[in-house]
Amino acid sequence: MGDKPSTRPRSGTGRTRRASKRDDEVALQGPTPDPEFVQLLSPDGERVDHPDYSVDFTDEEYRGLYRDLVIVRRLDLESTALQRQGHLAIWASLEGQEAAQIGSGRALRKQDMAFPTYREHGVLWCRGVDPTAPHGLFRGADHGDWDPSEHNFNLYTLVIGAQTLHAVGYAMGIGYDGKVGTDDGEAVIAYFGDGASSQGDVHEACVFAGVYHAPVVLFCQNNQYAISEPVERQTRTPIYQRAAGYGFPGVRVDGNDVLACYAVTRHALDAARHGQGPTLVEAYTYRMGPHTTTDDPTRYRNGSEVETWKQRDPIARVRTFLEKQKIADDAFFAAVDADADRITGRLREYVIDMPDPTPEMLFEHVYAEGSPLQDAERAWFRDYQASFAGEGH
Amino acid sequence: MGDKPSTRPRSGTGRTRRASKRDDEVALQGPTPDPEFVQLLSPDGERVDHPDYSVDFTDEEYRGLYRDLVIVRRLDLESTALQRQGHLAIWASLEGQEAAQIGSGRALRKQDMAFPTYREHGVLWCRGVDPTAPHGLFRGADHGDWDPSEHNFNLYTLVIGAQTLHAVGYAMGIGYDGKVGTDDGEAVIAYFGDGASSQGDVHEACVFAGVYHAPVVLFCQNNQYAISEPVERQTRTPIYQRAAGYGFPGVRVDGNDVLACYAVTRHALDAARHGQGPTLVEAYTYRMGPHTTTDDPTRYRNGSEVETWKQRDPIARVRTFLEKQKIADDAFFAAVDADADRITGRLREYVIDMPDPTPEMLFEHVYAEGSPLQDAERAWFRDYQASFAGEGH
Amino acid sequence: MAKQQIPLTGAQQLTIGKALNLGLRRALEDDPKVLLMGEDVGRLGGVFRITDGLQKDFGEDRVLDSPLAESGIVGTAIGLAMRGYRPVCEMQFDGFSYPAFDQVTNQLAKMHYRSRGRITLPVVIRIPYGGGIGSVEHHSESPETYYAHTAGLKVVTPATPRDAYFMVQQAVRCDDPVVFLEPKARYYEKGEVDLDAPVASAEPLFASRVFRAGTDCTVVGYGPTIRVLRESADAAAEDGRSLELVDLRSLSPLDLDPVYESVRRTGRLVVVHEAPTNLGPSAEIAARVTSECFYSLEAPVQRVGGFNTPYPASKLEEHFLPDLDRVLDAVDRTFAY
Amino acid sequence: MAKQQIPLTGAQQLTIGKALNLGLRRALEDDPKVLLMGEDVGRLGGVFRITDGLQKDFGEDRVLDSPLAESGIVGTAIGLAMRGYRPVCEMQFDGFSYPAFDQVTNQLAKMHYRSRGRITLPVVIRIPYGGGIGSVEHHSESPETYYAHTAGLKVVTPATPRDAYFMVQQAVRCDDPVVFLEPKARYYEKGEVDLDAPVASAEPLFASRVFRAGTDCTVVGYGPTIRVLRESADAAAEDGRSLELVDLRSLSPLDLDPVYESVRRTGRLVVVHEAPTNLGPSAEIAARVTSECFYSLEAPVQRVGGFNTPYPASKLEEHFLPDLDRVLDAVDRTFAY
Ligand SMILES: Cc1ncc(C[n+]2csc(CCOP(=O)(O)OP(=O)(O)O)c2C)c(N)n1
Ligand SMILES: Cc1ncc(C[n+]2csc(CCOP(=O)(O)OP(=O)(O)O)c2C)c(N)n1
Ligand SMILES: [Mg+2]
Ligand SMILES: [Mg+2]
Repeated sequence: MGDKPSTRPRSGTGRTRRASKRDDEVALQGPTPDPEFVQLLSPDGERVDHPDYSVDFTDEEYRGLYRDLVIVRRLDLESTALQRQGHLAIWASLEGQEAAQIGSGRALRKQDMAFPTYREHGVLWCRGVDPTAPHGLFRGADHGDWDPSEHNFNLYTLVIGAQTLHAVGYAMGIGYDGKVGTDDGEAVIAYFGDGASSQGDVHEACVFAGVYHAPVVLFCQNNQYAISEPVERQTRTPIYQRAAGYGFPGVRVDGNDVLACYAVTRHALDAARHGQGPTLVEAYTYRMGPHTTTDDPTRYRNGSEVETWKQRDPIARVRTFLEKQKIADDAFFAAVDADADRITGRLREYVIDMPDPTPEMLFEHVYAEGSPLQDAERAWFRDYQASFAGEGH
Repeated sequence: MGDKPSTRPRSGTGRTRRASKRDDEVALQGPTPDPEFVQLLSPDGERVDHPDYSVDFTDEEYRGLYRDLVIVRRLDLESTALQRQGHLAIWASLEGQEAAQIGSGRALRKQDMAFPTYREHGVLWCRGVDPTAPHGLFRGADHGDWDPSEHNFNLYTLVIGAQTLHAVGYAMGIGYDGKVGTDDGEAVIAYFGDGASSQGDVHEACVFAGVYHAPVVLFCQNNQYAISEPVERQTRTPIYQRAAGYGFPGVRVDGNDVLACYAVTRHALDAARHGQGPTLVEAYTYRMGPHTTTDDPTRYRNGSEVETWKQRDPIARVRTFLEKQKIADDAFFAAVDADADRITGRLREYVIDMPDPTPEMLFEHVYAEGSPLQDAERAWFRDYQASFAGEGH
Repeated sequence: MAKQQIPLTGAQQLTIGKALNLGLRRALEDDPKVLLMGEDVGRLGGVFRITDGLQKDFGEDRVLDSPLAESGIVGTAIGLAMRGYRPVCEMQFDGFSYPAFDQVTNQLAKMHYRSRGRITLPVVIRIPYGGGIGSVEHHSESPETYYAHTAGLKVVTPATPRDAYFMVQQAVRCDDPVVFLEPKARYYEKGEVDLDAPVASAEPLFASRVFRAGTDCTVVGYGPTIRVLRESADAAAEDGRSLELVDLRSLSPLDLDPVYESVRRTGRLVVVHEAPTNLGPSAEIAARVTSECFYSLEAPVQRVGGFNTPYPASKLEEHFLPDLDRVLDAVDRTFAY
Repeated sequence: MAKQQIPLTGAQQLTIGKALNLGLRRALEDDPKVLLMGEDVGRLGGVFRITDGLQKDFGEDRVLDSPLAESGIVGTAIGLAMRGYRPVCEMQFDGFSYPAFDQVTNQLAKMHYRSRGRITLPVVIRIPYGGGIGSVEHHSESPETYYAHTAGLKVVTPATPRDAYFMVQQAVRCDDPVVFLEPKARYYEKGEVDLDAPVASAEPLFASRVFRAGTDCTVVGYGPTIRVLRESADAAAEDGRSLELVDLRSLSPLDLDPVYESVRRTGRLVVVHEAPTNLGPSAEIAARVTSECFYSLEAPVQRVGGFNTPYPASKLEEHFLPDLDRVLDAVDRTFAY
């Protein structure tokens, strides 16, 4: 996995030419790859070549990616179950998007910084953040309780698109710090969705990224839906083609192909850290589950569409490949499942035992330097709470 | 001028390929036209052909365009003078952009609707709005005192980019009214600047225009500056190339060539009214004067740049053409000047005599259906004013 | 939901959510120029199902699933209104209305004024607002100050199914832009609505209403806090205190005459809302009432609101939101003077 | 403007604009992490020349001419702050700060809270505000309520060259996001500033100040209305009335203790600002002062503000803006009780 892709694709603008191809065609393609849709592992587990992106993975790396995929899916399923059982208020599932997240997440180097939406539990896993970290937010106990700088993974952002500007600003800062231009250079990845692509903030992020030549990868997971709205309500054109208008490359990658997501993201991150500026990556994928646990997708999409995408499952194809290539044996698969059991078990315990925040936390950290109004309210609240003491309230 | 351009350019996406050409090269080009930069009249007055845009103008139409150009420039110079003499608070000059405005403005049909910025005095002229109409705004007497529906010309909008969304919404309404698909169909033009291209609102306007296939022409006058900032602070890529990312055509036109601006805009408007959706037009031009009368452009640009652009003057080339082709004689030119004298004279009188608004106008039209708070304040204010009566206040 | 299945007639027990749905249906029926726009309002019927079934019955040209762009939604609604339409925009949640802030405050609110009355923009911005639904951040805010402080907007909020049904229709018919705040935590509260009553029979849209008479202390609220007021009055009655309750219904313009009248009798006023108190609506109400009833007030106006913090994680919201105890505590305070 | 030409030392007569310029220069010198960002702030030095000469001396990597996108400016400033920078953003005019409203209220204001203190965002948003410059629409607004109502932001506004010079440096040093409102109509007012005085010697950033002692009526203002207060006190003195004047300086947090203390002595209060009165800062101040000084007030708090209309065309602004007469009229009203 240490290998860098061999060549930088020539120019982003060239990538926008073939807009007319039907999305379905693209996503369904077999072993003869379309250079405008990067795929390195076909849905039936065949390794395919791409002129611009060649990566050699060791067997261990292949196995490692498989393990990641399985674990984050299991964590996700467990989280949905925890919500159904009343331990979480809501959950935003990543099912179907494991390859996009593990591929891009593993492509990050330690020094790189990631700005997620609310769905990047797989990337969070890759960054080494404790997989229980987001559950406080979804339980209603906090707004995200991990240290963004510890693992270079920012808090989740719920306001659609807002984090892309933070990512670009952070990347500008890398530039001002002089931390670009070498192999040790730093880069940023900003996640956003197909729906987010319509937001003014995402546009402005692209404008700033382009103008300041910021070391940032704008990574769009096009999972075909923004809640109930299919991507056609956002654009008539593939999203990656937006890049050309800002003067940087845009690439569409098979978002259900972990190898391709890895290769394309690594390539883009390395370009960024070497001072070659931003890239827009569109990972073409599918949200298999509901938008969140409060959503009912049967109201707006039919089962056959979901079935079609099941055929492109991001995990099954890796398993097929590992089996066919004899890279992994039954013992390995069993061990992965056991790991997943253990990790999800720990998650379950953690979430069920999660303590509620104390009322006083309401008044904490409104200001770094404090403020008399909060102090007064905190004091009032203390007295008020105390006034119920002994009333059994 | 009744002739429609002969062909619709194939596809917008094809237009985004040649991003690398230097802008200067493009703008300076001679009689061999680059198909990606539409020019029909060269800076030295030669009529040139373009594969996609052929328009036949009658001699009278040529003369009419010349007359428009001269009159709006003269009105503009007079307005600047009126500001210098203290009759206007501020003025935003169109000098240098006459061709972009007259070309696009004359391309509009009666039923079309225009959404200007604050600089489209030339378009206002073409719509038949009284040329004194905007001066109340620049004097501080009102916020624009003409009826937008009388001549299908909206009020000026000062918040950068905001009007592009109004234009797209209006165009969506044309669609819902079923007023597209025939020669009598309606279309909308939205003006905005190179600086505005960075605003989220302009992006969202493009998104909505694309998704709803709205009959709208997004007309960007790239006059190279947003106040002091050169267009490089907004984008590394020609602005017209943004269109491909939204799935509609983008065209760059010589913004100092009134014929090309006419042809391209007419073409785009007709496509829109026939149900072929939006077009982004980038009129490549130059703001010869200051941003407004309060601006000092010598702080941020040098004289030689201004000199270069003087060579591309939008009026001189038409005059040369008319003279060379013997379409107009000295009497004609003298008559135009006399007309301009008369019209600017009337402007001067009008502005100097413009009455101040009455204090009570402060409280008018806050709400269409009124509101007790405004009523109370108006009543209070009346009494308050009256309390000074006899004090010589 | 097929049209014929709904008995759109007679007196019905409806939730606020359903009353809004039927009110919007009536509005779409009554005027072909009415459009609904917003994220997920069509096929899905909105995340709260307020527009449920409407796209199916009125078509995609009347009920639009908009791109995910709030400024775009309001901006295009303005253009549509200029074209003669009456767009009703949904902001999915309070905390997601801010990307549209420029279009709402600079454009929508000012257009009538700047055009000297030539342009009217009958646009409704529906915003589910307020907390108490156990959701994640940005889903529980009370942005009424931002909108009520903005001249050119009108701001209303229903608290009962009946008001929901009529007020949304009145808002659609209003020629001014109306920010229509829906107390989302109350969407499931039920009450009777006479669906045969014409809109014209309803109280004026911008009028407040004394909804329980009392003698000892006046308590004013709106939207989500009306239930809290009711509970407080019940509890106070047990203690022998009679509270007079006012539902403001309109936050801009404010209709305070009934409040003045009440305070002149009771001499005491408590104002309750979920918005943070600092520059919350209670500030304006306290200032005006004190000015109008200076010699009648026995105690300073007490304000019960959200704390002046960002909205907390939902496990803390019970402490953040005004409840019965906080209201009664404030009532007590007025008697300490 | 070359660096060496400025005698950055000693007591100087400076305009507010120049004081801000020198304050920003000091901030850039003192901390390499300080950045200035905004439209036209670099080459041009800003439309009001507040950043004049700073790009020339500190380079394009410290003083950034940003793309024309306010949300982008604030959003990237947040990212830069996360990276350890201290960005100072300029919104070109008050009326153009609204496109950034989501980034300011949902992101900038809340980040410290939502991150449980792990992220601090020392970002300053400079906004020239207020009217009276004879400009066109959107160039004369007073948006302070929007920002002061938003928990997580601090909002300050200087009224003298001395305050301008020190407060802008204090704002840059503050670890909380600060909305820094500059009274643009007063940019050319002059006053003495001791450039040798260290920032630490200045009054605290969030403290209000009684700047003229008086006995009969307290008058509170800030920013652009401070001059009006001074004129009013002079005129009142001729009539034998002694006004005590308070410059709030900070609108969030409010420092009202000096006001309470004053009102307890004078028994009368007038609050003056250009923002529309309805939910303007005077509403909050009136509510709090009435509550704190209930038995001291001889008359209800009088509020003098802009009218509740969109900002009018500039030929009408003299009627819109509070002036000496309107303040004295309000003072008179307090004596009518
Ligand atoms: C500014 C804003 N508007 C609306 C919402 C409500 N909302 C939450 S998720 C979502 C859809 C997002 O779609 P997409 O960007 O495709 O991401 P996905 O959920 O598919 O991962 C919406 C509309 C929001 N969070 N923020
Ligand atoms: C939202 C907003 N931000 C800032 C401004 C201040 N401003 C007025 S004109 C202008 C530059 C506009 O440049 P461009 O779009 O290229 O139009 P031009 O003036 O060149 O015609 C700026 C920044 C504004 N009017 N609106
Ligand atoms: Mg999506
Ligand atoms: Mg420009």
